[in-house]
Amino acid sequence: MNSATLFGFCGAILVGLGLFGLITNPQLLRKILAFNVLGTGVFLLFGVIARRGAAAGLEGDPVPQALVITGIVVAFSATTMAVVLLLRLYQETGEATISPDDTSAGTDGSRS
Amino acid sequence: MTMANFLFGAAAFVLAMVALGLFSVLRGPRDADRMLSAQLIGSGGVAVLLLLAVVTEMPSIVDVALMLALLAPFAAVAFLRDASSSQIKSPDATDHA
Amino acid sequence: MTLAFDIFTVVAVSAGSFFFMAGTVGLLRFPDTMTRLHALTKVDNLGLGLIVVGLLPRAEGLLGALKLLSVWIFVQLAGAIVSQLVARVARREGRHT
Amino acid sequence: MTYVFVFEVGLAALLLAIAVWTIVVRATFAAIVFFMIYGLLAAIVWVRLFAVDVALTEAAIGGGLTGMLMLGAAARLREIENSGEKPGLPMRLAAGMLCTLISAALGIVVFSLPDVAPTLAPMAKANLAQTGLGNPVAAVLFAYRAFDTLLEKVVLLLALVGVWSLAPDRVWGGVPGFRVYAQPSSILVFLAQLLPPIGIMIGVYMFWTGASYPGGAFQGGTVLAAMWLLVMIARLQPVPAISLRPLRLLLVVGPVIFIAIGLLGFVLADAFLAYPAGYSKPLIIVAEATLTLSIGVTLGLLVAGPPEWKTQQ
Amino acid sequence: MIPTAMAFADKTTANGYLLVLAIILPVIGILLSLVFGGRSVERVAMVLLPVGLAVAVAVFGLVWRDQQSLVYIVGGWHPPLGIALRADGISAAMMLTTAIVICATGIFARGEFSQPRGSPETRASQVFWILLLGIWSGLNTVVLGDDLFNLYVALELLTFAAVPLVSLKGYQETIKAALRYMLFALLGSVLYLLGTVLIYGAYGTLDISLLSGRVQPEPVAWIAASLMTIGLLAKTALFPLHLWLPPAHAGAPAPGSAVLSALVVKGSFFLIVRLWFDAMPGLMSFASSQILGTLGAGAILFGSVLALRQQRLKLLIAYSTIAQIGYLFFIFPLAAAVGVDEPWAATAWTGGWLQLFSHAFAKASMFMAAGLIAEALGHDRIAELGGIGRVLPITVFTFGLAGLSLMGVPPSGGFVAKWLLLLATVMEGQWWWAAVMLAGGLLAGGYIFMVLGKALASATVPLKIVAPVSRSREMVALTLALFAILLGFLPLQPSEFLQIGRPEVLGVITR
Repeated sequence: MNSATLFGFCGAILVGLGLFGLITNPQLLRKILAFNVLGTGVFLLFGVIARRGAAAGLEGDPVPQALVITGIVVAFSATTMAVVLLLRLYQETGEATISPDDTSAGTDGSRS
Repeated sequence: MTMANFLFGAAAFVLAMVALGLFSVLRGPRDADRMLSAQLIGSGGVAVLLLLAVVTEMPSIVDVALMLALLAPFAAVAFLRDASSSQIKSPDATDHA
Repeated sequence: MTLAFDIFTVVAVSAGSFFFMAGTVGLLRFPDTMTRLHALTKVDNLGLGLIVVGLLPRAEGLLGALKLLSVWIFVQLAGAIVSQLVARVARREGRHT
Repeated sequence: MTYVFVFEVGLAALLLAIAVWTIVVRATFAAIVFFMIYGLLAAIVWVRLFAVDVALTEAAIGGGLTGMLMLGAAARLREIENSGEKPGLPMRLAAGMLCTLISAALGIVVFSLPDVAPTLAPMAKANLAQTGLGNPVAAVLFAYRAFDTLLEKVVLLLALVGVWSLAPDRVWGGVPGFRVYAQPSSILVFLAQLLPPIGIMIGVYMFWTGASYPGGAFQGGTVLAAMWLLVMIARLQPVPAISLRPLRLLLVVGPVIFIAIGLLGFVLADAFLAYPAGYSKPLIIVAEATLTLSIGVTLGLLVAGPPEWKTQQ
Repeated sequence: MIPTAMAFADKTTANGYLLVLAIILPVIGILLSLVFGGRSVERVAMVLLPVGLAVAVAVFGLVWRDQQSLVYIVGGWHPPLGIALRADGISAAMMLTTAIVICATGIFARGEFSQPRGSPETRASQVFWILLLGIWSGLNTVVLGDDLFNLYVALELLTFAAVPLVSLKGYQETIKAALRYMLFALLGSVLYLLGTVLIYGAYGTLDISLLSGRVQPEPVAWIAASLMTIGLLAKTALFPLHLWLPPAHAGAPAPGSAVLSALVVKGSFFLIVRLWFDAMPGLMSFASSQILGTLGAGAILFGSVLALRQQRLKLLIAYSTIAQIGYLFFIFPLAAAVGVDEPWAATAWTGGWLQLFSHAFAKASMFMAAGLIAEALGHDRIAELGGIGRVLPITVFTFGLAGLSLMGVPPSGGFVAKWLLLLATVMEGQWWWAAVMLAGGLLAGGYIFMVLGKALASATVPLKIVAPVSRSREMVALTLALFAILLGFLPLQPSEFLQIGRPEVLGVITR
């Protein structure tokens, strides 16, 4: 097994782990952390694909590498926005969790 | 044993120390202890990167170490800020209706 | 000449790695935040410092050597400041624990 | 069994162990510390995958800004830590099985990837001379796929607008709620005086070296953002109100210049975001320089959060 | 004549620059708005709306005239290294629909998000217009992008513009709804990205046109496609991943709901179609198409039944969106998995797209109507709507017209769409979908008449009108509803326009 395959498996497991955390952890902040673990796993898989594509004197395919950088930026923006939403939710309700069955959020037209 | 193998061995050793350090993050007991462990682990990571930079002859890896070293105090700064902000409440902190 | 450099590298990097081990053990074994802090910062800087020194002969040119050194200086700085900041928080919280 | 392999297996195992802890550990603070270490190790993995540009990005984001953001959030949520019910065992088992299945599927894919990996590396390399750049990753970001990069900057700005939109109405246009309650501390002030000049130098170096070696606008911008945040935390500079015109200008100058260069391509080079022959490197450098600035300000403001006060405290 | 694969020529076509403008103009608007702020934000939007509409009309006209796709190679870098933009029949039609709905929404929103002269900048009046432009740019990129990663960025653009729109009112329910939406959307994007990564690893390109020739029926392709589809389903809110939609769409301000329900969920649906019909033509198996169809059927029944049980108008309309999205997914069993030689595939294809367009118009106008009613009454409780028909006859009429399309009653776009789909189910021998569609139509009739019945009844208690409703805003909603009706005058046959630029031309019955 070469190192690309090794880290490839690593990425595959990280995706599963992140997803598990995202689904099972009730606290939203922890969900956001899990989302980042998941994201890193995906990026890592992309990095492995880039590494496997080493050719023409380059140690890796630069296209996926560049796309990962874009991906990291987007993931960070997503993280900030989710964190701010969460803090705002806490300010308003004193909660930082969302239960899966609570979809009753009403829309009181009287306040529109 | 070649030099490259020695340096990789050293990197693996430092990494193992980092792994041990993780237990102290787990144990705590206080957040300050955890912060401290993170700091030591950070230095370990920097050392690993420097070893890798030399052994693989990729000097740009030193830039990664530089970046980590430069940003290393930020977690502690945030920690200090948050530790003190939990004691001093802002006058505005509660009135967001 | 190369041999001498190689021996120097091996010795310095080994010593550096040893200090990392000492730091980690300290982190795990010392009884409270303050003692951990003192042991840690010194050991931490010495460990990375020795590794940097050991790698210097293998650095690429003067600029490479300077970069290596500046990484070390940054980590020193970060370590010193972090331990100060953490100590501050720990001292303040010490009353509660 | 080579030493390299031992090292890499150790690295991979460590990364996984930390990921597990990040997910399962009880204390949120510990989870965040683990996550910061996770970022550090991920950077090392990127180095082993010969993607130094990515390693730099990961070190800057994972090691710096995300940790700061998360610690800040955890501090505010401290009072309700560990609230919320864990889903029941059957639910967790089902989730675990689903996730294992997905990991297994991905593992099979990794294993069955074509032996001769398809790659764009030769093409990227062959066209490198035409871009005038030395770093192929920069060529992808600013020439071949510049359109992605441009849109990604818009994503960043929209995220910022989204963050701002969560401010209470009465403080709109006011000062972000970056809570600067660090008690006046001489060490902090010392740090905030010492580090930023060096940091700015490194940020500029990152963007400058990015044309030829690993680095670039995003990595440089992240360093600038971190330095700016530090100065604000130490109260050496006030947190600016978001309605400040110069601030808004800084936010958009990078994308504006980038689009302007792109539109120039319509006239001078026959396509949007194409560079006239011979001028591509200087134009890319100009775009990158302004983008570094805009990214720095955007990231700083993203971490600073929505306005919470009407005026300066 | 049906155009052939020559449309795939890897070259910028004449007037291809219009595609860049469609994406970049709203972006320029966002940048200008950020700099100038204040009343300029709305002014920028008001200038851009007609310009953007003109671009969309021009693209539509050119595709119509030349009977082939417009292509633009960005930066002159050809795929696979670079990125191409491509407007085929469905993208041109989608772009035009988007432009019309966004323009109408913009005009409608002036009453709500204008900043009066001389008063200070307000949060909503600043943010709304920027988000509207962001959604527009994102949608145009979604329909024009020919590169899977470029489409990922487009999806994120859409997410980052749509989520704050949900929480724009700032109430705690809307923040909760936005957060839930955000989590679904992020999970969706990351799964989509994961699939993209695998596809690049296996085939070395992200360009959809190139992929259509390279993808093989093998595990990698299936796993990648499943991950991407699941991710996109979460964003489209197909049953059972719909949980986030009702509170989000009902909680947004009316113009926001209109855009979210009419357009944003369609963006991710569009990508599912792109994936299965263009990037991986012929890869969809009968079984997987039946799964998608079953989920669609579930959405129709579940969404409609829940819509019937709602007590608030906006929630009812949101649940109706879940149901109407379900119809779109019949396109997969009826057109994707049946093979190119199936003569009725093109009928189903046209029906599916018409359903999308007519629902966009109908749903946008319906949310606007509901917004006006809520504004006038100060609430949107269905039980207390009695008498509103006398006060706001145009708005209630609008609601009814839009309702015709949702039920699938002639003359309406919804009727043509559902008729064509129904025809395809029967002729292809997949009659089980027909049963669901008929039930869905009846249930839609149920919830539409439930509202109309209340609205047209006389008031049990005297109606209290808390705010006047502007006639011009009523007319905007009415215009959109008329668009939905107008689509009903299209001939009841497969459209050749919607097949322009397809890699495999779907079979057409010879008449």
